Amino acid sequence: MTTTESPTRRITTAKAMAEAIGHEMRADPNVFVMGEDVGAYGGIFGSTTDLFAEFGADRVMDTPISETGFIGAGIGAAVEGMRPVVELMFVDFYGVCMDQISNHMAKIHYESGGAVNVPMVLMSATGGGYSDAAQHSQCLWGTFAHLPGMKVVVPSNPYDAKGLMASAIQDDNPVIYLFHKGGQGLVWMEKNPRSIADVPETPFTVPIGEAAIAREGTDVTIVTLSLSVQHSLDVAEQLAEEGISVEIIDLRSLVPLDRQTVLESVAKTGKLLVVDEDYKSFGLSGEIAAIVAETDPTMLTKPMSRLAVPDVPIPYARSLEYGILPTRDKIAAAVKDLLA
Amino acid sequence: MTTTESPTRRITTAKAMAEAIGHEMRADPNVFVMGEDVGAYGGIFGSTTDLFAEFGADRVMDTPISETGFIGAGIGAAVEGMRPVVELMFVDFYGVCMDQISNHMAKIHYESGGAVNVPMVLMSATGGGYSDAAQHSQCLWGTFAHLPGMKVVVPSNPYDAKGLMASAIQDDNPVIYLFHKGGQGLVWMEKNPRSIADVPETPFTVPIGEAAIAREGTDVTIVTLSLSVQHSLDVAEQLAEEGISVEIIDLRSLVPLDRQTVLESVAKTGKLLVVDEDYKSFGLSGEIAAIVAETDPTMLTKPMSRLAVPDVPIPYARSLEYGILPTRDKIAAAVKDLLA
Amino acid sequence: MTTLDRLGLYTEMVRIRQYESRILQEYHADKTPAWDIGAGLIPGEMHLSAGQEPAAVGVCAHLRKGDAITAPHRPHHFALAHGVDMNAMTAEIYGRTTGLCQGKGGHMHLFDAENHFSCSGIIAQGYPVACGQALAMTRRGTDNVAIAVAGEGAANQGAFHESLNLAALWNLPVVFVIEDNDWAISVPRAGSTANTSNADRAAGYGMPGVRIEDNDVEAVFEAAGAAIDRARAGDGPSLIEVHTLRLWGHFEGDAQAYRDDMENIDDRDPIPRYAAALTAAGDLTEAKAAEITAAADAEVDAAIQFALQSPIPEPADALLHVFA
Amino acid sequence: MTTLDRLGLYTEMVRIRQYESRILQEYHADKTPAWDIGAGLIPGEMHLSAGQEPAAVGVCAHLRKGDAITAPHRPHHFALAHGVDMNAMTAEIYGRTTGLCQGKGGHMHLFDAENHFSCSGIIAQGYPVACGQALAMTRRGTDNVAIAVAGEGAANQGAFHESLNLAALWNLPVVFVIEDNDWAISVPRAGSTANTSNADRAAGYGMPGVRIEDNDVEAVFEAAGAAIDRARAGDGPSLIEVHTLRLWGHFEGDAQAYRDDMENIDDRDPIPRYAAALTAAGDLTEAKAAEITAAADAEVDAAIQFALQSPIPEPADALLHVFA
Ligand SMILES: Cc1ncc(C[n+]2csc(CCOP(=O)(O)OP(=O)(O)O)c2C)c(N)n1
Ligand SMILES: Cc1ncc(C[n+]2csc(CCOP(=O)(O)OP(=O)(O)O)c2C)c(N)n1
Ligand SMILES: [Mg+2]
Ligand SMILES: [Mg+2]
Repeated sequence: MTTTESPTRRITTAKAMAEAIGHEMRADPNVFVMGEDVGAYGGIFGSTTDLFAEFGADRVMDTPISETGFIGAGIGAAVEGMRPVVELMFVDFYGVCMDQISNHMAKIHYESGGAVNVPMVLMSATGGGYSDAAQHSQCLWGTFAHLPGMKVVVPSNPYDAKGLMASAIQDDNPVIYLFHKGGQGLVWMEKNPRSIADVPETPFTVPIGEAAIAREGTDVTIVTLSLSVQHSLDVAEQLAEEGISVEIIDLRSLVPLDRQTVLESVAKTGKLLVVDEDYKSFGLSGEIAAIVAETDPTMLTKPMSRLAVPDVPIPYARSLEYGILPTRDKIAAAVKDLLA
Repeated sequence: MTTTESPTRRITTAKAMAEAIGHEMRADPNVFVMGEDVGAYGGIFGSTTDLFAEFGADRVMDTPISETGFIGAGIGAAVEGMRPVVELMFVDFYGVCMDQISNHMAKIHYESGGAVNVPMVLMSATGGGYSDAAQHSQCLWGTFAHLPGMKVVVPSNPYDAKGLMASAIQDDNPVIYLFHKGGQGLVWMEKNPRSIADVPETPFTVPIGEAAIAREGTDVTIVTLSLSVQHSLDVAEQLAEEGISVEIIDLRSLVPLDRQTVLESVAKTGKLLVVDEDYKSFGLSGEIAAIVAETDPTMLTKPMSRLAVPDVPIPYARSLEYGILPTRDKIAAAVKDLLA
Repeated sequence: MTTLDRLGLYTEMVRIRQYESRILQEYHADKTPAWDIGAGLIPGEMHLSAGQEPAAVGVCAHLRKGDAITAPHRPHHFALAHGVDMNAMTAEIYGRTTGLCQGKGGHMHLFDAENHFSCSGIIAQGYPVACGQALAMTRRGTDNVAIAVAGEGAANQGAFHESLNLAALWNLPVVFVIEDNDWAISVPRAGSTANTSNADRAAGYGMPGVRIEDNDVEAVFEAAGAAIDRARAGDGPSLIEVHTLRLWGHFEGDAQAYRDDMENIDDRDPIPRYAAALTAAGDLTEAKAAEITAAADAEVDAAIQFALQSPIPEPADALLHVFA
Repeated sequence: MTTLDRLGLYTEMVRIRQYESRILQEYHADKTPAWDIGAGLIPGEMHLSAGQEPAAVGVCAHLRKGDAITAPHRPHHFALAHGVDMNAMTAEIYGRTTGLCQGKGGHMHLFDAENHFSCSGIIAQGYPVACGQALAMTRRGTDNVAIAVAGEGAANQGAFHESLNLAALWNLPVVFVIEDNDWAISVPRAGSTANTSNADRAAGYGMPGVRIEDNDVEAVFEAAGAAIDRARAGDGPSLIEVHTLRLWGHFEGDAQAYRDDMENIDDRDPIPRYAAALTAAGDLTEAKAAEITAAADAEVDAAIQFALQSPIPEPADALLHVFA
């Protein structure tokens, strides 16, 4: 799918998202953007940077603080054949509009026996690490992935952010696109250097449903996603110097989930660590465990290990928050425990 | 906790719930009930039967169709020291009020550093099997269990329904109480005979967080909950005649989750089947898998098996719905596959 | 209004009533002796609209190709009045492969893409969707309109508020229709709503609102005509509340013990009332009335037969249509 | 109003302003050179209330022990005006163990059980909670009231509608306060709201609504007094919209490029304006004003010192307080 010939520049994840949306808007008049502060402001986390200047208020619409209203309006427009890209500013706000998302956006195609499509992208900011506390720091991708009818993509870097956004907009299904604030490459937030990277100028897609082997290794498999991929790569480089070979699977998409890539890696290493910034129980880390346990539990030469938010709301104070986030130190320690 | 001396009578699960609420209302003036049609109607699924007649409109309050409004009001009353029992008519409606539930009810105690309690019960009807289709047949207990700060209880029979309701109302934490429509013993819906059973007249509690071994066995462990416990017991009786010994773990509570009872049973049988009427992926069945995989995957002498709704919305037509529900036949077949 | 207009309204109301009466009968036919909601050829919840025909017929008389409707859990009258195919709709209610949704949706989830008709079982949630359909219509430069339907109970749900504000703010061609049938299941209007007319709430969004007190199809026709013309002209949304009548239970099986307004409720049935008015005005004869009813019965019977003769879905097909 | 009343209002506004000004300074102090929202002694989002003091001070002047407030993401002015301890609040903003919430809540989640004060970062979601607190007060037979505060942007969220209807329907002692500061982050009121006054929306729930146009603390004081008396007397809820002023950014770090109303914005600052009025009326002298400011600065300085000298929480304590 990639046009590797095209010239690349180093851009942020946020810019990569906005670039993909812009490309699709130029290519298809049915594509438009809706959300809070997506216009002149460019999106609180930069996901619509410069789009307002090019396309104007007509196709980049600021909305009232009425998530049920405008997400429902996105669904109605999609049902009529438009391709809305709707932003829910923080994923934490899902609770004021979850009925439209899970009972309507995700179910209309099925309920209609396939007669009605809802080609819509719902993008939202996830994650913590900057003391935004319990109501503005969650990931919640496990919550969306549990409910049928919506694809769920979770890019970890600028290249995938652009390619997955293009695929999401072109997809005839509703797609939840979850980006991590700490991975956007924002000038006003601590960022991992990997949040700025080479991305082709020309349009390209990254297929939804294919995990990436972010780093090949032989000793341990880390299955992870989003910003935790960046942290895991940092850890893997550091552990390599100690002779530890870590393989990192960047899931990129939770629905559909690329079971095969996970299983092949675990079969190779025999050791599984899931690193997930979402809550630990009843979520992603459990699903990865089930994929292995229902295929062949003997793949695991050691009990698997889960590094995730330990089922507590995200606390405010930095000392407390970093006490529960999957930091590089904790990832490194978890890998070493698996090898101990 | 049980007062086994006290006389028992055969009552339905619905009546058992209402009885426990009535006991607590008599014992504590701070307890009151709110919800749609909980008054004269007695709750669409009978959970407040006869309470209105005894306590009146003042303590059994019918509400407008404003779930965010009245669940939020329940939170406010609880914060002031009342003990509201609030009904969300169908759990499927969570999406219109999930912010109050997950960002407020569940987080206030933590956010306040333990200074504020939210002693509230949110009860709701779950489950399908009677062609109520995609928006009125879900279980969604995995969705609530994934989010920290609320206890989640899921009774499977009249005795537990009464005892867990008493515990839920007396608990100083928010408790989500999920009952299954098909297990209520309603006169107007097909019911499993186990929905009517002997229950002591006097008040008693069933502790939250303790699974029950609904049936002892040696060949296979079925980990399940709610109506599927009743189906599993039926299947176990039938398989016993074929010489197959099934152990059934009735989780009863998802948060807290009784890991020990699950692990002991799997250690004993070596074979695990999770039967869950909720959606399959990113939910309960995965969490059970993780408990085993992170403790000792070699417990499993065979790959585990999951019988759950295969990640599709609940279809309307009976033939379609029973095609995806965990029926007795499918449970029996899954058990036999594990032993094959 | 011409005699033809009047007869058209009457004929459509009768058509809907005969349909609902037959569904009522078929629904209960095979649930005895032990009444089981999940049993029989028509399983599940059943919300019938008898008594509420004036709202649907008065509004839909003004709709054309491309106009959309989002209806709530009680959708049959609006579906039929909007031209949804009776055979396909009935087959859906019977859960057959020839149904609108191949048996996946059911009576609360009827989707007819061709007629831009849909409904939802979640209270008031069709309101935002209608706003989005209207947005698409304006972006495409058509003069189509979207009709959003809900009950008086639904008017206390947040989605109602957000939708009215959004539609007024963006000047969308939407007509919000509230069917006030005095009840939300067992909760009377006075138990759910702090004011007496939702038309008054429209003012809070700077949009026109009217309340029609007497379930009169001609009054609905007039008000809807004005509101729809306004929307087509690009002058924005309106709200119409119709004080109507729930002749039967909230859903079938509802004993209605809570109900204090049943006394000679049949005298308030809008259809005989309208027949009498038309007859008095010389627009309708007994013979003509009988003919209209007979024609409706024939169409309904054919639809039931179509459904009964249609195949039941294969269980494995439940796995289809999660994704396009 | 007596001179004492007036000076009381003025003194509290100055106290809040001096607090916010100092937080502004401390917040930015250690985020340079590379401004990082998560860095420094005060991390995270920071929504300051400078310019909006009249709403908080005019309302809270009428509150007594047992009265409750639910505030939104911009809570400091209401917290201080309601008597939340400045030391504990500041320590919370600094994320210290001596904070109101032991560092778990932060600036958007301040909980003071003793003063029945709380806030939430989710738009309009404090409205239903205030209704429930009011319900508890009436059930207990007290004459306490609950104040629900939100911005004009929040008035388009479903929770606003559901709460107003519920409070009016159940005749609850709630006063809904809307701070209209013209902006919801970068969205001007005209871009979010279909009508010009939320006071007009109150009529849709049969409750009194007033809009105060000029950010005048005395006008707020009068209106709030009437509304709170009404609630205490058991006569039900009211709505007060105060047209106020967001002197600074939505949150700190907001460049406000979108903003077209910055020209001589300081002339609209309500505090110097009130000082001038009081001075003209002979109620305030320069000396007295200096004294008031100095006293406020001293209190603020002590609170900052208290916070700075308080312990930082142990990471492991993050696992506490999930359940009681
Ligand atoms: C969000 C939500 N809450 C509750 C329900 C359950 N419910 C279905 S119909 C109904 C009453 C609706 O009353 P009204 O809006 O007046 O419509 P009517 O049934 O009278 O036509 C209720 C409470 C629902 N479907 N969705
Ligand atoms: C449900 C929800 N949607 C969006 C946001 C993001 N947000 C935080 S403050 C804000 C603007 C609020 O404007 P207003 O209500 O006028 O209050 P103000 O900030 O002007 O004081 C928005 C959109 C949120 N916190 N919650
Ligand atoms: Mg009604
Ligand atoms: Mg504002």
